Amino acid sequence: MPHVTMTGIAARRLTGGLTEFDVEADTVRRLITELDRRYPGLGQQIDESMAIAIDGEIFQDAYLEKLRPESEVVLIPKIGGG
Amino acid sequence: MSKHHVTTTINGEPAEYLCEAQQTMLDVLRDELGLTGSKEGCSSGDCGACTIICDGNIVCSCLMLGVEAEGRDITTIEGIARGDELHPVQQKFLEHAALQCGFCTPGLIVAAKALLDTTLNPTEEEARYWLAGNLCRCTGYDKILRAVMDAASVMRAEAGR
Amino acid sequence: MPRVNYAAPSSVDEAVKALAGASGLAKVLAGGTDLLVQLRSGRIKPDLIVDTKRIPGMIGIRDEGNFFVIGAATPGVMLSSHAGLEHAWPGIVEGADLIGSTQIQGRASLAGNLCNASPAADSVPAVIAARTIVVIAGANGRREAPAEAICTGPGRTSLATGEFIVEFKIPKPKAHQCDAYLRFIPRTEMDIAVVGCGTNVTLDANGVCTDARVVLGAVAPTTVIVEDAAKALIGHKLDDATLAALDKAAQAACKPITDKRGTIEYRTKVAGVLARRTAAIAFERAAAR
Amino acid sequence: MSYLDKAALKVVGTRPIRPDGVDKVIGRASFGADMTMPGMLWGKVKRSPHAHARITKIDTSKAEKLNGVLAVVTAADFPNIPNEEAFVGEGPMNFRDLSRNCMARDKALYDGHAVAAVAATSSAIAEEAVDLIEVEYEVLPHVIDVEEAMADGAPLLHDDMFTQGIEPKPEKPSNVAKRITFTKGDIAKGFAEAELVIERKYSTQPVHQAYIEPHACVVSYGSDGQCTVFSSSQGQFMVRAYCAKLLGIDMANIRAIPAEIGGGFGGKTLVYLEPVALALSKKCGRPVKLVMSREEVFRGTGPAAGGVIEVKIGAKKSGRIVAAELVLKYQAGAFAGSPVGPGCMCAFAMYDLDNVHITGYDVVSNRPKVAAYRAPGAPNSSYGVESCVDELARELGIDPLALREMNAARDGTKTPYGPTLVNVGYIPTLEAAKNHEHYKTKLGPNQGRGVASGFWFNIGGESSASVHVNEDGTVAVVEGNPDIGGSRASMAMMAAEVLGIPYEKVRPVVGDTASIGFTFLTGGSRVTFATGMAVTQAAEKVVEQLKSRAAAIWDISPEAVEWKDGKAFPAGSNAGSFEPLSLADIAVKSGRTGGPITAEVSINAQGAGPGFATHICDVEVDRETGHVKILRYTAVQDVGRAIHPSYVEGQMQGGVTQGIGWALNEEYIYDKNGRLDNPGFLDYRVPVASDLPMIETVMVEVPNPRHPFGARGVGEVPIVPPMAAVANAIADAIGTRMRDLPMSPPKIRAALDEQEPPRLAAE
Repeated sequence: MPHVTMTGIAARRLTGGLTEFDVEADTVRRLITELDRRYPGLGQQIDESMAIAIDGEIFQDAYLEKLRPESEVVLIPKIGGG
Repeated sequence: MSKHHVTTTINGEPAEYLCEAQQTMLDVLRDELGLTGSKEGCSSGDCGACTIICDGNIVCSCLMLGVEAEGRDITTIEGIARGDELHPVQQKFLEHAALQCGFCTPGLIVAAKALLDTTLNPTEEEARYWLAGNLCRCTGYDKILRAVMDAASVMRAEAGR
Repeated sequence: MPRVNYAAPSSVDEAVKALAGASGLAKVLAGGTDLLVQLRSGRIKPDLIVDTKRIPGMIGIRDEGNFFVIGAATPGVMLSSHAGLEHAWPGIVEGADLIGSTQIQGRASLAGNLCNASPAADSVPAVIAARTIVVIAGANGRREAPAEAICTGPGRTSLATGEFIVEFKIPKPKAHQCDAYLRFIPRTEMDIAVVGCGTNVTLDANGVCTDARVVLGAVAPTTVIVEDAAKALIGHKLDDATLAALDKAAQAACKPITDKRGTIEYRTKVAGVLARRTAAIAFERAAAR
Repeated sequence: MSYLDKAALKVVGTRPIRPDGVDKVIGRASFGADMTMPGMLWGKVKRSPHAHARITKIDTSKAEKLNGVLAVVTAADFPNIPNEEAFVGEGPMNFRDLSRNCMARDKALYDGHAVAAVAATSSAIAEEAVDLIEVEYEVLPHVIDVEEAMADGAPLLHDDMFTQGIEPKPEKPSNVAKRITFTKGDIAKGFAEAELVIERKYSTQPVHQAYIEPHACVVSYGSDGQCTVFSSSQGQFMVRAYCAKLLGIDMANIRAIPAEIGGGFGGKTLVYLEPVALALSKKCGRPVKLVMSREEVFRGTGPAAGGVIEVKIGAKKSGRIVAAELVLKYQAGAFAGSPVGPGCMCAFAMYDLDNVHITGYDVVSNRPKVAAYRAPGAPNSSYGVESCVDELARELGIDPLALREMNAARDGTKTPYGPTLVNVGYIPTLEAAKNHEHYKTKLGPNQGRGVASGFWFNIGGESSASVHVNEDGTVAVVEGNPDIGGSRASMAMMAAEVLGIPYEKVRPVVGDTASIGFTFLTGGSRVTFATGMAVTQAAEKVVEQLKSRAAAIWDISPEAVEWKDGKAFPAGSNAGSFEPLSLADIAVKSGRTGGPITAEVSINAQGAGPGFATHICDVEVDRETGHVKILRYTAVQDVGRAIHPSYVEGQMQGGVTQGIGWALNEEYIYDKNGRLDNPGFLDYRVPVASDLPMIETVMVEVPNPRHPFGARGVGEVPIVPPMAAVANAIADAIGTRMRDLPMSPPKIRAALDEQEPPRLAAE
């Protein structure tokens, strides 16, 4: 089951301070859906302001991306640039 | 107050225009004559993007009045190439990738061309000081200097032939 | 924006008449590198601009026996390409050459630099150090004044309404006399001097200073002729003790302000540094002739 | 497909002349201010002279009566936008804040804040009209400095701003918009194990992006509601989105046409003028041109954030870092949104650390709203961290490159912000720097050498590209990113490589918002990566079509056709015996084989590989004046794969030079009333040609497997190391550490005077 870590603190108020979760999901979309089910509002927070690092590679707005059972998933602030 | 009638030479061609006394040469080139190759980056003589050649000397066209051009000989970026043949400075800017955004480029090319009109043997340091009035924020000047020095060597070879 | 009128007279008399007849503010346009910036920013709103560049003699350098006579609107580029002037007064040429970029050099003039009346003007210290005479035209005819008499404060001059500078008379150097100008700026180009220093020295055959003028820029409301600095040099060779005395005299003459270009403390220290460095260059040059 | 075998490449990796080059060297390229429209008016913005003031009344009647004035607008002419955040430009943008930044509503929050605008038949009349607009202000106390803004009792910019990230929610409003933290391991345990702890405070100043082209646009708002916006920006789709949102216009009614852009560096990733020009144009029914003066650019746009960086590093005597702590306080300007997040995330990203704690504060003050600037956030925190690491190396007597190598992030390193790194090339940059001849040369008196490293994520994102085969066998590529530094060339090169045709046969065009699919803006070092991926895929789709067209001509199965060197071949003898067909042969018959050959690809590119850089800088210090001369500079960077090496080098050289400016002289100088005292290139001192040596570059290529050619973003990381590299070199030269930017001559002289009495000074 993918292990999810949330860094930064923007969304912690929605999770009651929890930052690590095990989530049964094989795509990013399903991961977000499940997190939002557990912590209502977190899905929107992820959509609007977070990127998802899967096994070290950063994905932004990537519902279709596949997750493996042993994937390391990290929710980080979205990144822009100059 | 009536406008001033000015008769002058721009890029080797006779030019006539009407302008108000407070209009700068840059205003006249861009807004009255449609020569928008000279750029306005600061309007205070600090960036060099509006550089033109007036009677053989480079000047900031933002610091010259349009009326002052009466009877002068003006060259702008639009007059640097010889017909469809690029000036060596222009060609070397392309070959050395000496431009990124290209906004400072017209002023730099006019200034560099004037340098090589003065000497075909500038040292890198001389070229750097000559071009110090032309700000470029993209390139760090490295490739610009390489282009100018390379153009000088091409022109030396041409002159020696 | 109220409209401006423009005149390009072809003689000094015409220019005087135009300036005298102006209703409101009339400004003289030589190189225009300060005037146009002020015009553009709205800091000045002249009613008339009088372009003096079409008056014969206003542009050019003449060798007249004991003097170099430089037309008031002569652009910097002509000064630095005049071999005789550069040989005689390298410091004056260095100062003029430091006014702005190559583009500015194509326009900026000694008269403009002097009459803009900035204490930081680069050409002024060496011009004053050489005891230059300025020729002024006005409704009452011509008069002469020492260069140091022109600027009376930031942006203010002693020129009467309708007067303008026609030419600069720079005395030729005596034996073993030479000058130097240095300024300090944060970059290597394109800045206004944080401090400027023009030093003009005359030596005897043994390298002992017999006459000197040390002029500082940007350390007071006007350029400063530092009498004590000259005293520190006269009668001495340029040894460490003389340099230390010079440094001290230069610092003591400073009454700078703190602004975006430098602090009081920093300007004062650098004035001492530049006094020493220009003296070293001027001594070396003077000794070599 | 993948093209990672460098030896097989014919076009990628060469240095052809950019397709838009000639237009740009002869003065024909059309930048923001170069366009005109029939019947066009000239606009001008009136700006607040106060750093902080309530706007009690605006009387526009005198301006409206002036002959030649056709429209005057104030905030009353714009919709009052609710508090709503979205990711349109570079970083989250609050539309209410953006609207109020374009035109002040109720309060002016900084010197230069727009309060009204006019459109008139000439620029002179517009200027006169601006002076006739009467604005009554109630001047309020202001605050400029970041730590003063955080202090109790500081003047508050926004009554409704409560610090986010603190639980429970604070009861009192504050200038601190947000507090964020990142934690890894156990910081207390880490410091307990440390044999040496260095704790330092550093500061940086906000700096302007200082693109040479001032912001400019020409717009028209038709009576049918259809708008055209021609402007210089880093993204036409960004311009369209913001104008639509701020003015309540359907996107379909806005056609945003990208002008050539005269530099941006992040500073043109948001709008200032376009919505104002549209509001003016709507009011009078005429096209309107708005162009900023340089003074307006300095007072009203940018800058990059500056801030305070508090670093604490604990290490073993061996040099192994065992704990690192960081507090960042970043300037956001008048509205929330400094890049403190990426500042936190990049700070220790070069290191493999077990125990890290990072806290960041986003702080508003009475300065212009910050805009992105090359690797936004990273240069500030990296200046602090890389200076502190240098202090550590000196204290321990370890070579600074060796210390970095000992602690370097590598594949498998879990970063302080969470993810585990893959396919990164940091250590190769350290090795290349160590082995570079520059690192071995001897230094003279008053000279010093410094090194520093930097990290930037790089991004991908949404991009579209289309490839059209013309009837004569030439090819058009349409992309959606303004070309800010030669990207047309890279796009054409990648298309030519895939198609197997000469580079000169491919002509790239930057499309407007109606002629190419959505493309995220030119920023985040994303264009060659993401849009290059779209171009490559579109070209591959064209190749598939070319194969099937050849198959149709030969009347064989498409699977029996191979594409090689720009030609179709039968795939082996079983496919039949045919003379190869060139792209031109197929193109001329395309009408008979199914119509025009064209492909458009829209993607959301993922997996932009991060960039690492290591820089070496030599300086010489004039001990009497404090002047620093850059003697030599070498930038080493992992670029993935250089598509057009000259433009990659150019990005590195430009970023280094901007960093040198930030290090030595660039700063905003405010007077006691909070007015900007140096809004021009005379006293805002960017580096000039004579300030610099050549900037040497070393491109390390660790290909990014996510990109068909292995490219990584290259534009941003070059600005990250220079400030520390210069500071470390100065420390090496004079033995004194400069911890506050800029390291200008007065500060260096003062530091030297504290060291020892100056030689020869008056006694």
